[in-house]
Amino acid sequence: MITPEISWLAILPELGLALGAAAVLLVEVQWKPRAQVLGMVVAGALTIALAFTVVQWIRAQDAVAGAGQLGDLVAFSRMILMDGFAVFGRFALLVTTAIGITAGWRLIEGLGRRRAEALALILLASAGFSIMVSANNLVMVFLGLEVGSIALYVLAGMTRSSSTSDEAALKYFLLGSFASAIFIYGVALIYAGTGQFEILAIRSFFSAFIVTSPGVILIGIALMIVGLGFKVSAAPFHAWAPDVYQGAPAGFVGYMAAVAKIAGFAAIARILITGLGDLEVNWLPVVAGISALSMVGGSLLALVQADIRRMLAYSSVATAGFVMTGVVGGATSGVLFYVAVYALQLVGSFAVVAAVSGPANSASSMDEYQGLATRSPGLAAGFTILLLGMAGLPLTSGFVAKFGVFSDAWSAGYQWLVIVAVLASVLAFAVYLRVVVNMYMSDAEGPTLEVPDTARWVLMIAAAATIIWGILPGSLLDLASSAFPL
Amino acid sequence: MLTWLILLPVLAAIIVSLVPSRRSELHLSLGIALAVLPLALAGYVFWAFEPVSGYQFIEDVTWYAPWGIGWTLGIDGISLPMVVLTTLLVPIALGASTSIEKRRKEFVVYTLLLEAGMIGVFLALDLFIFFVFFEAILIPMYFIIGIWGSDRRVYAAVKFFIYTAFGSALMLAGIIALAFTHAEQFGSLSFALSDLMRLDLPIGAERWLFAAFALAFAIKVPLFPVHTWLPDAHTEAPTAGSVLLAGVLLKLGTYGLLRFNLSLFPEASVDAVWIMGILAVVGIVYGAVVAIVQPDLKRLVAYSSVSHLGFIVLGTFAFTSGAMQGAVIQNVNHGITTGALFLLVGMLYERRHTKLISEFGGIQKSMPVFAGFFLFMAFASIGLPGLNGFVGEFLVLIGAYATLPVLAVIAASGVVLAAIYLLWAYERVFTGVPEKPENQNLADLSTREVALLAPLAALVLVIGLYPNVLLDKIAPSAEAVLDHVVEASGLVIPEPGRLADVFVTDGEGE
Amino acid sequence: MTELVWLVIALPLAGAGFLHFAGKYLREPLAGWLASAAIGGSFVVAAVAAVPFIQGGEHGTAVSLWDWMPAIGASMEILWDPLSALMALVVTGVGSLIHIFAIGYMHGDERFHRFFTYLNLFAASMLTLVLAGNYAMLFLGWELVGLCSYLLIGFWFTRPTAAAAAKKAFIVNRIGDLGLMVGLMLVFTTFGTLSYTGIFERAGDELTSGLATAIGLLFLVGAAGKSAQVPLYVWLPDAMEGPTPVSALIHAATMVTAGVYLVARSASIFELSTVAQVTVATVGAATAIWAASIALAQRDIKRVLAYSTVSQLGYMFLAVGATAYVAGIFHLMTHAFFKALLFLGAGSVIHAMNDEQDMYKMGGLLKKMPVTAVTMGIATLAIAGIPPLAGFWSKDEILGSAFERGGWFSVLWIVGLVTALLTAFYMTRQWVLVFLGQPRWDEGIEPHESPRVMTAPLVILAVLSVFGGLINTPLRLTLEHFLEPAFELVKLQHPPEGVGMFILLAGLSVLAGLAGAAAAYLAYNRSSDEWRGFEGGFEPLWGAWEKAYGVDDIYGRVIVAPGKRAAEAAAFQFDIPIIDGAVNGLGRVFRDLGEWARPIQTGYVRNYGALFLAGTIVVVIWLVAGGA
Amino acid sequence: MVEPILFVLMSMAALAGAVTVVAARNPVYSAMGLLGTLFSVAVLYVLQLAHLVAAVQVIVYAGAVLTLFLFVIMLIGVDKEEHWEEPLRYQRSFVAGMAGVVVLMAAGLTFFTDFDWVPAAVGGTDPSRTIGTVQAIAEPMFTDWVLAFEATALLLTIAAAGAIALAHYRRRPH
Amino acid sequence: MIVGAEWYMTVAAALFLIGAFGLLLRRNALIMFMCIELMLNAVNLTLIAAGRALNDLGGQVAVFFILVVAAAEVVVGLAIIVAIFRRRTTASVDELSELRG
Repeated sequence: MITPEISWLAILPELGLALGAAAVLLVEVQWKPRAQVLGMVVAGALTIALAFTVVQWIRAQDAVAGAGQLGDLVAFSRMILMDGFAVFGRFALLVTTAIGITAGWRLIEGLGRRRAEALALILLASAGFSIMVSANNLVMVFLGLEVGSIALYVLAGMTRSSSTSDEAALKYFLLGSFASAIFIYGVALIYAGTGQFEILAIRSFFSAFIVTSPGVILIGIALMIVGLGFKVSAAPFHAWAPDVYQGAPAGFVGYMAAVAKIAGFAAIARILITGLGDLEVNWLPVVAGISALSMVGGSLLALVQADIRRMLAYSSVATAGFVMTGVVGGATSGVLFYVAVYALQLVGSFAVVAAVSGPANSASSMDEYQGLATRSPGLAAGFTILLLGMAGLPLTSGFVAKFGVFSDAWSAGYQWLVIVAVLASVLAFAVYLRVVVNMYMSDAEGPTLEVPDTARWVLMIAAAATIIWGILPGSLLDLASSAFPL
Repeated sequence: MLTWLILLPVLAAIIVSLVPSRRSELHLSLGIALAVLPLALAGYVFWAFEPVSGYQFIEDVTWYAPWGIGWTLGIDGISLPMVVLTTLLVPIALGASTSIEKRRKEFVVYTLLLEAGMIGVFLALDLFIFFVFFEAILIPMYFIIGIWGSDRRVYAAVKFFIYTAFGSALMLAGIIALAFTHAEQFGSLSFALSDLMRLDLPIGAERWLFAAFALAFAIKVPLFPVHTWLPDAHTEAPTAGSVLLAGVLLKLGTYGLLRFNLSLFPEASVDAVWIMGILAVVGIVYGAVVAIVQPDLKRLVAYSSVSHLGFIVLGTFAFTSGAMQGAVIQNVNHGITTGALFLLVGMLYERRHTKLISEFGGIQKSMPVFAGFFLFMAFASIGLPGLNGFVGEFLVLIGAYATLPVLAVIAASGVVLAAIYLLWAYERVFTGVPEKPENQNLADLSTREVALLAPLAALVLVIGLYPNVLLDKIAPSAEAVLDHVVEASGLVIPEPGRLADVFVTDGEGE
Repeated sequence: MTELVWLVIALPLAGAGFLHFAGKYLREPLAGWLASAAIGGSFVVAAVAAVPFIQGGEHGTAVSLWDWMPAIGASMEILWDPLSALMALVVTGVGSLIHIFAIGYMHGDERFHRFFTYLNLFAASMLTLVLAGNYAMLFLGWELVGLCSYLLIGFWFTRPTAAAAAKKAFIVNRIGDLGLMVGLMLVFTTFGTLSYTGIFERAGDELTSGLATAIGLLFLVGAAGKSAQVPLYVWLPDAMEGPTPVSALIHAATMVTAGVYLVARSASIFELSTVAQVTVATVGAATAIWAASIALAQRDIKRVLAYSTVSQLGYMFLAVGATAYVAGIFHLMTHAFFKALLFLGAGSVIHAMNDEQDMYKMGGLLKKMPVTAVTMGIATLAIAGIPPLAGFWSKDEILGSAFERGGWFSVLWIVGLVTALLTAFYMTRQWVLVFLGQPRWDEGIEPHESPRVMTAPLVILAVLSVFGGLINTPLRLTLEHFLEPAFELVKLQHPPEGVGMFILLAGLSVLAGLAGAAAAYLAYNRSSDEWRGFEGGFEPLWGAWEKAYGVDDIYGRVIVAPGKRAAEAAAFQFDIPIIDGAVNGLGRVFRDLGEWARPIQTGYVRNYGALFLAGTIVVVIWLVAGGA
Repeated sequence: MVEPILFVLMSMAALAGAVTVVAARNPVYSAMGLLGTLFSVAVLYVLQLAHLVAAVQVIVYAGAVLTLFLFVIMLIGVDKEEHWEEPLRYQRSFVAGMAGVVVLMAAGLTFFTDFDWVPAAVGGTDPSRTIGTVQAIAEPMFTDWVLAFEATALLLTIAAAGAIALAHYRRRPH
Repeated sequence: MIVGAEWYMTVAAALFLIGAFGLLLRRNALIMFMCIELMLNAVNLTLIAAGRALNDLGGQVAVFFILVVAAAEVVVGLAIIVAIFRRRTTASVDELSELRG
């Protein structure tokens, strides 16, 4: 009798999310309750998922410390891993999800009866990305990626209050599918070259064999980089990002962008650094090139945007480049720290955007922010902290994050990339300062904004995290550095 | 102790921010009252500081061990005067801000945060911490210029921010490089200045790193030709902003050159003497020449800063004891005099809402006390002996002559040019018959305004006549920097009085 | 007593400080008397402290006060030796008289107390200069007197001309100071200290003549600025915009002599360089005759005196250049007496004439103000070098020394002699124009003798002008003996010895003085038409003199205007468009790059796909090519 | 001898179908081209002994997916010929350029490098293992790959929920 | 005679490229979507050929999952297309270019 190898602990968080999604849908069908009830169901699912994630973390740390078997961290016939890296990524995803839902709560409420679908899709997307960060098998990565992405395509087109929302959804969908196809083709070629889908096995393969003419493997690596580069919106695979960020409902964009970045970078780091570390001489220059192009191009384009959401989109392109310097540096901790803090900042920023220009709206001109500091000082202050954090000013977590990845890249011998990066950071300052200028330095008067409490909470958490991890980064940095992949 | 120096302003900022916005009358007075606390503490540190070389009141707490970052603070004779100056200027700057009506609370908060950052820069002995503070102060200053400035404030604020951030960007890369060099040579990352000073850098790398640091500091100073952010920032900034900008922020550049470039890259520093020296001297002359014809009083003072700070850079790179002490004390002097000049211009602006020289004339008639203070500070700035500006510039010039005679002589012409631009401006603003009706009945300085200026004026005199009050504490530390450079680079510093070393026999061949 | 010599500086300084803060609460004359008392007290202290030198045998002592700039060996210290004592006595003595005079002169001025604040501050500064024990402190005094000069010239700040003159004086002085400062750099680098005692004792051993020349010439630049020598004299005539007591004190008796004092004080350095000596003397002689010729044609009563001062300072430079230091200092002293007297007299006249300064609008004042007329007459004779008045002895010693030195100095001697003639001419012209002839003054002016408080100083100065020269006659060289300890390190130039030579030389100069005086009397003791015709006879030379050779104009066109144009070009054609333009341009480049790249995001999803695929192909090729 | 002939034929058919998808002006023809490709590829699967996959390809793809496509084509009424002009400037020349580069790269790889398609066989030695019978596929599918199999449940849930969310459309949502 | 895996993979690569270029050439969203299906088929063919050459069933198993993904994509994709069509009555992606810059 052949039985499947089941490790419940490894999938309990995802299971919690999936069951939560199902519960939301069922509760909605059955009782058509108020939004708060659905919210509580979702909160329950997330709490359970987070709780099990903590348990996983303890297990992973114990295993590393010698209290358990490292083999325990490999589950489901080597399909997924429970190593610190995966758990950290999952935890970040779950927190981002919770905050993202809070930030988009007003939008969800406004969706009427479709709110259950929205909540279910969010939970499922998170489950998918959660699989992606923990997958050891490239097909699993692909599945997780698709689960997450398809859900996001739907979320992008969910409100359909304006024609741009349609446009965003279709563009996201077409290009996303294109990228997925390219990614899975890369996986197929890697499989053809190595006979393996498993990242750890691929690593063993390359440490055991020296492939003299790696042919398909190199093309496979290239295609995987491209496919994942799309997900994290690295240039030149970023073209979807501005349009989707602008067109999709503001209440969701922060969440969508943040989870895709977390999962995408987790996958990139695991595949490239863990799986293909022995071939880094081949892929490092390419990733460095993508990184540089993203940083410079993203910043330049962000500089000239008149719409804040496009600006944030291009700046996220630049951020993808910055995070990628950490990939070049070959240290996963820097990447994890960066995406974790950036995810919070992104969600918080879009909470502000949703508060200022309406959660379902897709136009959010910079001009709307004029005089925000007098109209809604708290909002402006919080947003400023987030913007400075994204810019990477000292005393914010963004600075620590940048410093970390730049250091890694420097130690990896990519000095030129660090220099490009620091100069691109200056461009990024200019980008974010424009918003601050609008908020603080224009005397435009206007009615006081009515800001939903949920947005306030999100902003407060995000801003506080930005400051606290900027001043005392040790706690999170320690976590990130003990969250290395197997 | 030193941590409290940084924390006190932060706490003050928090306290002020907790006062409800509608109690706007409280914010400023509360801010001033709280800003006196760091001043008192700094005063105590000054009093307790032993006049010997090396850092004192050292605090060293690991911040993040894996990166080798420590909360390492210490104070020596070079940073001590700057800290005291900072704590002194902040309450004065706040006191000069009564005319700020809009969003006063924020203003006070930003100013106090700025103070914390500035003190942090001077105290940091860990390059990471240093960089954090160095960059962080851009934010409050950016807001101060951008929110409470005059017409082109946004342009000036953004330019200030981006320009200086651009400079420090490469320094960040340099800091990372140093830390990793430390990891290569000693096995662990470290950002501590004392650790990094032990590095054995190849000369090529040392030059590149020197350049990266020097660019950051040169922009901050600002050195010709990267100075143009300064006139804009000064002109647009509110009075308090200008005072702190001129008084302290610019000194971060000269302080950085002295503290970091010289200590970390002694050999490259010696190699760069001519570049830095020529830039400094060009700045001295050029800043002064350009200042002469400025139509705006604040721009004029701003360009004069370019000129004055050239002396400090020249003194730093002259590598003689006198010049180095002169550079350090000139840091303080320029802060006091130029800070006071900006205060004065600000007071004038509050009365007339213009800073254009052509708008004035003959106002000594209606504002004799004001005119007196202005003239006093102008002469301090010109470098009149007996006032503080002279001590620094004279030490620099006399000291620099031994090693850089040509540059020192050209630099000396700056003192003539200073007289030209300041006295010409004084003539146009204060003398003659007040023809414009709005100039005829200007109110003279109030008691509050006199109280703001008086301590600065007193310091101008005290330092001018008895600079030992500072030089005693500066000298050992300055000597230590010099010794380090000499030791590391094998530089031979000609001793004054040893004619053969310094004076190449002239054409007469005797 | 020597230990308390710092009181000499401290008393007027305290006076200034007190008046600065409390002056406005004092009623009018009180402030003046207080200031006078301060400087008078200073005189008394100086006199008492100088007693040991008069008794002889004392070399002087250094009194150290406090460290100033230890890194360059500069401290606050006083060198109390015969030279500084003499200077201090002249400054405080003449200064006291002028203070007292000013009480009357400044009567009614709304900033009366401020004036005395400045006067006292000036006295303190000047005393700092002369009592300094090292060059740094000398420089301190040197600059502070410049400051006071600035404040006092521009005292009536509502007059644009006064303000401009003040600024001009300070800036021109500063140009000279630049030379002094560079000289000090050289001195410090050479000796490692700025202290007189350290320098002068070692100068002979450690200074090459090249260096001595360099230092000497640089000091000369500084001295020329302060003492209004060619080509930096242009500020002094303009400085007459200040109240007349200021002209008397600062721009005749004391401050302007600082250059002479500097050279005399640095005698040990000049001793080592003939080039420097000759240059100093030549500059002095040139200044003497240049300014004297200008003085010939001036109409403004104070301008005549101003150019006369320049000219007389030239004499002193001639003396110290010829290493006849005692003669130079002697002339400095006598000149202080009679030139102060002349200025005060002129002030008295101006006071009486309701601020009229044009001599062509005076005349016949002898009867209206006899004391002024007589005292000024005495001063005129003294400056003209008529024996046995003070000027005769000192001027004659200078000329004699130059003659004795021989060589190039003989030429300078002739120049000096001609200058003596011119001096006698223009001074007599002035006296005649003011006090003799028909009244030419405007309607409504009622000239009257000045009050006692003003005439008393005139009388005292007149007495000094008459007898002051007697302290150093060839018969009895009191002053020379007094000063000897201060110059023991150098070789002093003396006039030729022997009664015959003396009579010959003195006769020549007296002849020149008498000739000049007689010519002026004859030319000007006539109707105004006649002397105007006489002046017209010298055209175009007279016009050039009257316009002071147009030097101000030339400076304006050659230096000031191009300088301003250059500054404007630097500020508005270079700094803003080019330097700042580059910065803003760089910013714009990035914006433009962004704008340029924006159209890539066309909005067409198929374009995005093409971009995506292109990127993919590049990445594939890059990786494959890198791996192959 | 059957395999090479079938391979050549079916490859040609697959590519021809693919070209038809791209080139046909009528979407219905494109769909038919896709159908041809799917069938041809299914045959190629069979040639590679992947019998179950081939069957599923026919059932799921040709049977369900393609029907769905056709249904939508009819539903939204785009079953007419499209204009052949390219409205986007440079798009075609850019694509042609890229195609050229790809061809050049392929040629370069083939002729100038020892480019390996399949460098190493790491599976077992028993060739019968790879016969894709139902049982052979089912065994790994429900043991080693069971988690992936479960994950597809998420996918399908999303598809269902997403389709409802998107299609649930009111003219004015607010 | 056995045709080597490389031949199958070459055909797959050609198929993939035709799909990729087709996506860029057609403006009908439906046909673009078909092109993506072509690409996924190419991937499947690659996996199966490689699995056969490697003597490994993993390739064939993976194909199943890709099939499922493709199916799910089709459902959502067609839903999006239909939804858009309701509003705009067009399936041409070129008319969706409001978001740009």
